[in-house]
Amino acid sequence: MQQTNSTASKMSGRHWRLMFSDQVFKWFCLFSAIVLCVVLFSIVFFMGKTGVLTFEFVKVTEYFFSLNWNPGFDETATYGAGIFFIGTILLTLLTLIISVPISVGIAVFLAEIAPTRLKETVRPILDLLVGIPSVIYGFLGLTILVPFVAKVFGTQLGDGLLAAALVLSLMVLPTIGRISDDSIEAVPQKYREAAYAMGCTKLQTIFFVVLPAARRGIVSAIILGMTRALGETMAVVMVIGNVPQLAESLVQPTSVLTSNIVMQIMAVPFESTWNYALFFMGFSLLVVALLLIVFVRIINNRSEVQ
Amino acid sequence: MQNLKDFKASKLAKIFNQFFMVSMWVLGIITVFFVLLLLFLILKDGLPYVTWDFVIGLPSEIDAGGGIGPMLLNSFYVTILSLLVSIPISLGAGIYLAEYAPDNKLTSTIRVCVEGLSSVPSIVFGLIGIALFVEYFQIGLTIIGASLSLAMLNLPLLTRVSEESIRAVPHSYREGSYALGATKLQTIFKVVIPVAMRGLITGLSLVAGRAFGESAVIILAGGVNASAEMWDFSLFSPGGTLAVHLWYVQSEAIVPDAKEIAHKSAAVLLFVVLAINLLFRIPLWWMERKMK
Amino acid sequence: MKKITIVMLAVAMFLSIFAIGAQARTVSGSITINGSSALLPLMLQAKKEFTARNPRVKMAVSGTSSISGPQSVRRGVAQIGTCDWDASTNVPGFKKFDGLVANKVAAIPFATIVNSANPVNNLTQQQLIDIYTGKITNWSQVGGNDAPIVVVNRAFGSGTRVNYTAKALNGATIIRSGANYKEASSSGVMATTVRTTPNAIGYIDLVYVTSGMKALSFNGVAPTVANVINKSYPIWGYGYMMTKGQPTGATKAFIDFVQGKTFQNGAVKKMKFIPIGAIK
Amino acid sequence: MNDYINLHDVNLFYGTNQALKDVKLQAAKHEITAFIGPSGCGKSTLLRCLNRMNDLIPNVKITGEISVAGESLYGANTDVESLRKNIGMVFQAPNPFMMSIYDNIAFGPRRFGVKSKAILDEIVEKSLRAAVLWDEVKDQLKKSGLSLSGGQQQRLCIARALSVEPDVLLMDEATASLDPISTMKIEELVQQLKKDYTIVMVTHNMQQAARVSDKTCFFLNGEVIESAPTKTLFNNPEDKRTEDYITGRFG
Repeated sequence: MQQTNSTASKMSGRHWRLMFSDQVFKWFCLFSAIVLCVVLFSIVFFMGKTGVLTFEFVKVTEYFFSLNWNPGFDETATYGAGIFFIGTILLTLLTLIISVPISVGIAVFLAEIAPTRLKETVRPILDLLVGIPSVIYGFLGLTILVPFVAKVFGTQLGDGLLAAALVLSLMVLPTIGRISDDSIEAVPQKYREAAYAMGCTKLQTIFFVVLPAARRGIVSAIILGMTRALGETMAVVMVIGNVPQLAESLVQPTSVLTSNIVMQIMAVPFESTWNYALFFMGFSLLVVALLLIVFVRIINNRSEVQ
Repeated sequence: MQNLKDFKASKLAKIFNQFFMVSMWVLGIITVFFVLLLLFLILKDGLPYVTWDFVIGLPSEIDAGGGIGPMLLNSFYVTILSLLVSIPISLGAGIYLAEYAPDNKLTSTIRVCVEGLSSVPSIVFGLIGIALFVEYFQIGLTIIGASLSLAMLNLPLLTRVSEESIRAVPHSYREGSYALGATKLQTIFKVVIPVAMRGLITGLSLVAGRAFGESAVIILAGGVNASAEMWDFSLFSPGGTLAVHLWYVQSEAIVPDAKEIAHKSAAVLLFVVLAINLLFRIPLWWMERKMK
Repeated sequence: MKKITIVMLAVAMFLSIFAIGAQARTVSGSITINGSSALLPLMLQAKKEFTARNPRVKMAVSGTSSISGPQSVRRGVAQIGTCDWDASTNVPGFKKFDGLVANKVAAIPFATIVNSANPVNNLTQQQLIDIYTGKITNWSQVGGNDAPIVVVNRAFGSGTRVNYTAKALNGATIIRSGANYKEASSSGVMATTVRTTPNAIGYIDLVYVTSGMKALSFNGVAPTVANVINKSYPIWGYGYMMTKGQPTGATKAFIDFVQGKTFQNGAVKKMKFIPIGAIK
Repeated sequence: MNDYINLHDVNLFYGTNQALKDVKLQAAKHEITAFIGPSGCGKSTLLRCLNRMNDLIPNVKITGEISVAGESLYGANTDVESLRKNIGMVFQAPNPFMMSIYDNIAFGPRRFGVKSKAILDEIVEKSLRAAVLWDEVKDQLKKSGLSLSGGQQQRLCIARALSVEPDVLLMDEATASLDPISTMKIEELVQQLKKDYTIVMVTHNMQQAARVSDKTCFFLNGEVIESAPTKTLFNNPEDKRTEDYITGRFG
């Protein structure tokens, strides 16, 4: 009797301890998740707070729509950041145009076509590319790609949107490629079997069954690659030419948001309109990236509902 | 109505299919070739000349023959510290999202935050690092500042990987564990995480490789130079890593062998990232062999 | 006698230990240096030599850009801010920093550079100004091949740019756009661009002139250390260590060391900067 | 027409592992042939040989002769896609595509070049009717195929297989994942389909084979032990092993 009692109490002591650690762990997990949110909100808040000061001195319309970026510390300074916004949009689009077909192609190749051996060799190599510092991409771009582009186009300088987009494409290739690869691989075999059993060729199976089923993964891979392209600085600044002018061709030096920030942020005093204007560019990048993410979530939710 | 019975697969579809297969192979081979070429370009000018003295030697500002010891050490140190900070948080957040998160506003907010955080340009983390550690705490450009800023960069990717690999564990495993009377905590640690380990480690190696090669954050939050002596583990030493040193050597260094140092540093950097990828996989192979 | 000798010896030893201790105590503390990346190698070397002699001084050196030097000093983040120009005075584009004191480090010569395949060897100041302001756009106008000139500039805030604009271009306003104009983010990018672009013109610290490019004479004078010292080549500037008020304590000891003979005639010369005493 | 489907000395290897040994079989047109046997006996593998689905698995080697309606399946110029179109398949777990009910059915005809909306509508209705699903889904053709119940999904898959008008329908344990009522519905459906199609089904469930099929083949370790009209096989098995299996001594 005594013994069973003590076992019971031991049991319940153990029970409580387990329940307690269970709860503590759950709270720890929730806390961790909230830490992430706090980090993001602090970043957005800090960038926004600093950036918004720009508009004490600069008209909002001038900032966004004027193409005249001529900052300085006297009365004649103008802060038209339109060039950089246009540059970033063009660069991102161009990068996607080049990289999406190749990256998704590689993903299809890896997930659907390549023999197992080859897959297992190529995947780690692609993963490895993610770890190569952007400085190395930048210098390879500067020393090999830019002169090459100049030669091909017969221009004096090879710097510009094309060179930057090519470097960025290479940089986002592993990101888009591997995540798409994973999501294609995750499409259950039964869908492929169903398609083949209907008499579909491999091409038809991939295009009409596999890719649509992996659509969400591929779209988020592209968005992820896109945000990487949007935010990349160290490599872009070496090959874009860094001239605040609207690019009339793909091989004319121009500037984008990130390259302009990194070129100038170090050289301007913290408490100056110029600095605020640069911070607002960073803030804009952030907002655009966040909007993209929300946009993707909405698309995904909608397709889920359907 | 047409009689589908007599329909044959169209010649065109077959030709398209053939063409597609060939072009995919071509694309695959070109890409693999291109990537290998890239790796070769980076390694060929550096790796053959890398010596042990270079790897652990002190850098020099005047004479040729300086090493990268303190920077390389910093790279490891900063990477490991940043992972030590980010792993518990990311794993916690990943577990929360995969195991606990109810389907409500808070959860979707957290999800948007994780994805949003992963889209923050790395230079912004650097700016935040400066604002926080240099301006606010006034500790200057240090290892701790670099590590914590880098940890912020690691968080979203690591969280994503944790969540995905935990989610990928089939539900039947959990049910098996609950059926034996295990609590949720026990189930997570004894059943779910071991099964998810493969995904977790692959993700971790990706994040570690990326952290190892990150430069924009470190330049701003850790500075461009490392401690002047080897094996300096002080958290308040300058936090320049090998990736930053590479940038420094390529842009501003005066030493006559700057170019060689840059090539060798790039080779070492790539080699280490490769090694990280391999090293992380060894325990996996081992575990899988044991399971068989 | 013996006793006295021993006592005196002991006292002397004690005193000398005390003296050493006292001396060591005067140069202890911590110094944070931030600023110009062009002066960074020199500062790193100075730190190495100085801390070898004064192990009690903790030093942290970093380099980002010239303007961040005086800025961090003014905010109190750093004791010494290195800057490629005298930040206590107004220079084009930058207001002076009140309350900062400029301490010279060394003189830095700059060179106009072109691709080594370019036949042009000399440009006059007027020709340079015309090139950088966009009046001359073809090498044939200055005696070279019939090829467009590609103007490579450094980013705003670069110390090299401030000095070069002031000394070589007489403060002229450099063009801001065009298909054959680009800005380089660092000395390394400048060097690589000129090396890989046949018709480029740029400028760089004389130290960085290496293979693939050549330094042009200015008004017929070759950019050499000797010509800077004899004042016939004018494109050079002093590098400065900015301090908040007159330096004291460890900071003063460090600045004294950097300006002292050992360092000036040693590392400064070796690193191809020009000692401050050399130019009269 | 008793040898509409004819297999002669079929051997199949996964690498060095032999999964089918000298299989000889005939199946008659417009009959239901059932394959039974314990799991791993090779019955599904054999079924997948009939529409060359095993081609999709690397390292598979097949020898012997398989023909349907006198045409060899593994000939040098066999048009695999047309072959698979003519020999439809329904799988163990329902696998409708992640698209609408309509698109699921129209998928096959579209791949074979049917573009006209009117014809597609007709095919969708006809196939769904044939699979006895039309009345349940006719008002929600735009809804996702995945929104249906398991039994409905499986009938959708059958309708999808019928949409390209195959000659033969292969069913690989098509009711294994369904509840008894859905199973019953599918069994009824299969009986009806017999009129127009030749059906080969793999089943785990002996009663199902007994209820539905005209002919039953018993597999063990990659070999056909016995193959006979269903009644004969279940009432008077010739082989001791067949008897042991159908009386539940193993398997």
